[in-house]
Amino acid sequence: MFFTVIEQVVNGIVSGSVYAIVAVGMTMIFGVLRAINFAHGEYYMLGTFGAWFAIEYFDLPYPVAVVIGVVTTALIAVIVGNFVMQRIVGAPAEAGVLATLGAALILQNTIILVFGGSYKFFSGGYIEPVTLFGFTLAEQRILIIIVGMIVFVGLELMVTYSRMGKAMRAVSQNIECCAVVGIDVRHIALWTFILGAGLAALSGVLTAPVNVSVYGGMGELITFKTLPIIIMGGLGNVRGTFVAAMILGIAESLVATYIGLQFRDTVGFATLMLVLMWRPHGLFSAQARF
Amino acid sequence: MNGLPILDISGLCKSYGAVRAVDGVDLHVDRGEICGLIGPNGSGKSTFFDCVTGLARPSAGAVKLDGQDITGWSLNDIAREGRMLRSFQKTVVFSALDIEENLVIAGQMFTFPGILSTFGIGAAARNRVAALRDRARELIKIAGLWDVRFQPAGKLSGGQQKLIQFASMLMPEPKLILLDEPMAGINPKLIERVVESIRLANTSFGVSFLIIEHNIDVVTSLCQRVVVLDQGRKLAEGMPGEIVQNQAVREAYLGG
Amino acid sequence: MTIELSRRGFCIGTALIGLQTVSSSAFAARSEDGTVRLGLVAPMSGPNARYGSFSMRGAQMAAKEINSVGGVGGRKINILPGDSQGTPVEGVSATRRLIDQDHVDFIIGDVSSSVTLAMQPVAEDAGVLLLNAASSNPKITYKAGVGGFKWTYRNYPTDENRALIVLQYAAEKKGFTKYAVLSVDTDYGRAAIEFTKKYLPRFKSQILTEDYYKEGEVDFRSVLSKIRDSGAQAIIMYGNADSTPIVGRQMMEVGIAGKIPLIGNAEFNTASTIKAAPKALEGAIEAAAWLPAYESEKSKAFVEKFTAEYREAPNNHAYVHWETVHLLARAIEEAQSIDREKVRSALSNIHYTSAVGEVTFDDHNQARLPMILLEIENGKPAIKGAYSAEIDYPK
Amino acid sequence: MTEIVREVTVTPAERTVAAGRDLRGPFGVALIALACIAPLFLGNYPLHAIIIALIFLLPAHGLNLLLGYTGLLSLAQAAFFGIGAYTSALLAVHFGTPFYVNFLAAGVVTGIIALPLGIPALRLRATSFVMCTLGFVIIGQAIAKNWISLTRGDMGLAGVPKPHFALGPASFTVSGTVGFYYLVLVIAALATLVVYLIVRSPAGRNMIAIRENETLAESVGIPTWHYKLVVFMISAAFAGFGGSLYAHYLTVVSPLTFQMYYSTTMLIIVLGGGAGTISGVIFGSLLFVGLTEALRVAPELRMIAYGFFLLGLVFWFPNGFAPLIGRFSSFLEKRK
Repeated sequence: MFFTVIEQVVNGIVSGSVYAIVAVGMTMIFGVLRAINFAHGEYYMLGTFGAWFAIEYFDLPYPVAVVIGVVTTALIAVIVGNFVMQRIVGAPAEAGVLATLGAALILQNTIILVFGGSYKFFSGGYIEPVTLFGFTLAEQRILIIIVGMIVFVGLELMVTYSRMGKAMRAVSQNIECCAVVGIDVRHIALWTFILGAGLAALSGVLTAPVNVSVYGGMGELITFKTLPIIIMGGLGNVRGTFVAAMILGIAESLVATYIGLQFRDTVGFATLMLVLMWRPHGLFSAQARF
Repeated sequence: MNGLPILDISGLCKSYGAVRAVDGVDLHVDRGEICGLIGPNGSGKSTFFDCVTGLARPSAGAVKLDGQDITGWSLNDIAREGRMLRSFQKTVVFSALDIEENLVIAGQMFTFPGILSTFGIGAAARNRVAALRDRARELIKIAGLWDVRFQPAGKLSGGQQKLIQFASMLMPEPKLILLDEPMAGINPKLIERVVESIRLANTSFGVSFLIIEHNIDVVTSLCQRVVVLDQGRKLAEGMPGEIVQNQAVREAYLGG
Repeated sequence: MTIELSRRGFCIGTALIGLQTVSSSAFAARSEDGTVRLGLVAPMSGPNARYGSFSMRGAQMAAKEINSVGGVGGRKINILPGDSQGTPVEGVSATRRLIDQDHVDFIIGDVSSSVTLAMQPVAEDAGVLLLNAASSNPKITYKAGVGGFKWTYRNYPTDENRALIVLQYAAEKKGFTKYAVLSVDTDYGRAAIEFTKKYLPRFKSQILTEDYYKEGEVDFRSVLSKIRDSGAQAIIMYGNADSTPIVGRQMMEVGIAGKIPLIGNAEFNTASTIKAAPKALEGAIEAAAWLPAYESEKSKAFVEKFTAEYREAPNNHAYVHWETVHLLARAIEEAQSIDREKVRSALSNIHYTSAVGEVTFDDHNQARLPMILLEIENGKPAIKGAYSAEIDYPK
Repeated sequence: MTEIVREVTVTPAERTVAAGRDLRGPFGVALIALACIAPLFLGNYPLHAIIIALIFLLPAHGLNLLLGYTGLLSLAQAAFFGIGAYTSALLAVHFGTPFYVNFLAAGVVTGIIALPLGIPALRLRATSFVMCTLGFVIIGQAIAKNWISLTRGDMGLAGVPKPHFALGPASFTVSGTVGFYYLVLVIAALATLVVYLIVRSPAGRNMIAIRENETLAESVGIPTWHYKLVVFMISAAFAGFGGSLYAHYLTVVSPLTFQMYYSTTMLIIVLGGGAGTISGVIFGSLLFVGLTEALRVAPELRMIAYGFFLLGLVFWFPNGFAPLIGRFSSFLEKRK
């Protein structure tokens, strides 16, 4: 009984790491652009497709495919960032919703148009199970947890020490002042967006070996998983987002075990609504951004 | 009318964490009085206003309006009573609406008995709105805005907007009005008009005022009594003439 | 103002006349153009496009085959697509458009049962033959034929037969009595389990855990660990093909691969699925209307051709749509006309030889389809028999 | 930087000095007349498209009250649309109640359910509120899927009867497309009238005040929270009425009714036509359905084109497409 609970918590941490890598990008985008990015899952999908394409058509090894997936997505993000995301800085919320929904439709259905709508099998990665402390996990999952940690530490260091990171933090705190002090908000917005999209892609490529199926519409589910996390984590708050992602991962895992898998996708929003009733600004303050 | 002050504030405190923005201020406004509140930037005037009018919750102290304890009431709780209204420094009008609509909105909640009755479309509701409109037109004339009354308020100058806001506050016939820097950012030519309007409201409608203002000429000509805040505390209180001469006040302004 | 009005009046008048001409010319287009106008409603955009794309390809391939040998009765088959997005309202719009704008005589569709249910009355009102090839909700044919909708036919098995056959095989041949349920959270997965429950007492069996996963779910570890600890002997899974490899891999992770087999239907038998998680799928039992490895000339030729044409292996949806277009062509041939009424009666009396066996329709316009039972042995599907059963319609 | 600022200027029509104003009355009359005789020259398919547009008009009107007039962005319309559809379908299937009972019940029940949902949700600000309303949709779908004894879960409720009216001995069933068209047209017209009356009432003025500046509205005595709650309920009721029509028209209700698809559709209709205007929303719903149907000519490109349309809407027409009509009519006016 006790072991089961621990095992489910571990399972939760594994899925939490995946959510965390995706959500952290989305929350940074929110911090800077003040827009809920309904297209975020699509970059996850693009990353996966990029890697799948590299493996399937050019027979490249998985690590190279990871790089190709992330880089391709970042390049697409440059285009979307220039033509869409930069323009919604300072726009009303509903404009952001519509614009990102539009971007999501275009990305998703272009992939369907090019590669066909059917699902594909992803054949790279390290899927052999290994046993650690009595838990059996695919090697890939251990990789995911490690990468999740690296991303978290890396982001913390970046926003504290690098010029770009500091600028991101500044923009997220007060956009008007930045314009006055000479920080190029558009520039920062673009780079944050590319970073966020790249992280989503990374998460997609990393999970592809364990999730196997690759198809054009796979991003939507991820978007919906991520939305409650970033709200709970305090919009724009990187640390909070990590914690919220873990909480959600574990909660989902426990619900799937003790209540039923069919309620799993409701957990995110149900938890979010309970949290908001208790603390209307999320678990973590949105003030302490980054 | 009794001699009780219309507004009586005692020991008002407001702290944000370790910072005491307002630190035990006592202040009263007598009936029919125009009272000024001055102080250097950051002296806690606006926070003080917010605590009195319910926009912020005071940490300690008591606010009595017309003898009734209103400490801790929300902005809307206080406003709905229609006795004490306040203005804002920055946002002053519903900018997409024209002047008349602005004024009608300002009067509506004091004419209709409840929320559901405002959804009414019958003759009763129409008559109420018509009465409001009449009063609005009167006030627009008084404020000298008749020519621009159909323009969206947001398109008008800062001074005109302040006049609109001032006229709005007169819609429900309040007993006390709190003005937050009514002269800030307005055309010098209009200042005299605003001053006149305040005076008129004071004498003809019997409205008392508490005014935050930086323009010392306006304060001396308009106010019967002035209170000075510095670093969250009351520094001085007295006739405008005395205050201008007060050494401590001068130091606070120059040294602060 | 008067001038203004009259000018506007003129404009509106012109517009009206214009519209009238458009609609009458559209009707003119309806005149025989020598083709069989066949509408295909399927999700073609959005997340559900992964089901619709196979349907479209299967149907198009069939049309190509028929047309390359001169069509049916000298008429080429012209497939007109309608995108349902897997949403009832879009499906109905697509159907309306196909009927009124494209003047189709026959419609094949949709994959999702709720969409099909919403399309039924539309097809019925218009008197257009609706031939469903992929929805499994039993209600569709409960309400068809003698049940009401004369124009709805279904060339796809309902879940009831399937559930019974699987359970019978698992109990009698394998001796299983304790099951865990892991099915897709759609009408398909839910209904199949409902029917399974109906037959459980007959085999003195019980369900220990019951879970439904959302389409597109990728994380089964929690539920699989629960199943591992529950003492179940087999996992009953009715789902879509894309989830099976994921479940298989995660079964390997939690250590139940090879110990607790999957039974039910979720394309356990396709080569790529088995390749994704060979150990987990060993011993899986499946009841399928068709499988790519099925030993018949027709079926093999289909798989080969499809793979060559589209660079991917066909799945069940591709097959059923391919077969259904052929079935319809056969009915048209027998009717010797594209008159809907005649084709409909031809369909009711048809004896069509599909790649799997003979297809006939019962009085509820439900196809009596042979169901193949297979087990994965040594990484290859081994066919254990073909079953066919009559459906018990609720009175 | 391209600034996207949505400007909504609402002044009572009587005092609008817009140039296009003179055209409005006759144009409206012509439109109504055209709507009444539409079945004479439109086939079933275009009529069907208009029926869908008119059904969507109801939740869109509701959202417009909320977003366009009160300034609250909500994605909950799909949840209320679903609740309305289920209420109607359950009554019809289980109790065989006549259409008008189902229809009224759908609106009323939905409006009442919105009360306990709105109380906690409306305490939230901005993004949290948006997400909370999206949560209603997700949780609504989960309930529809799993409360099987009531909703029959994923099997859905099929065979919702076509609207049937019984008045004394006379009774008739609206079955054909044309009949349904007129039914929906009448209901949509009534709904539009109701919205018009709400907007023109003193409450409508207060709603605009809340949208313009909530703190200022509070300071002039408007109990903003109560208004938001009432408008949230009215908006939900409109969605519920729409859901009822949907159920009776499509005859099938399934958990798919609770889809974000419907929420975004309503949002696109409102913003596409022009938030804060009634004619804009009517225009928006026709435009939306017209566009999605027109794009059917190229099924593979349909959603891509639609995505580009959304981007174009946001970046070039932040006030929606309806102002274009105003501009066009003022252009005509000038040429006179």
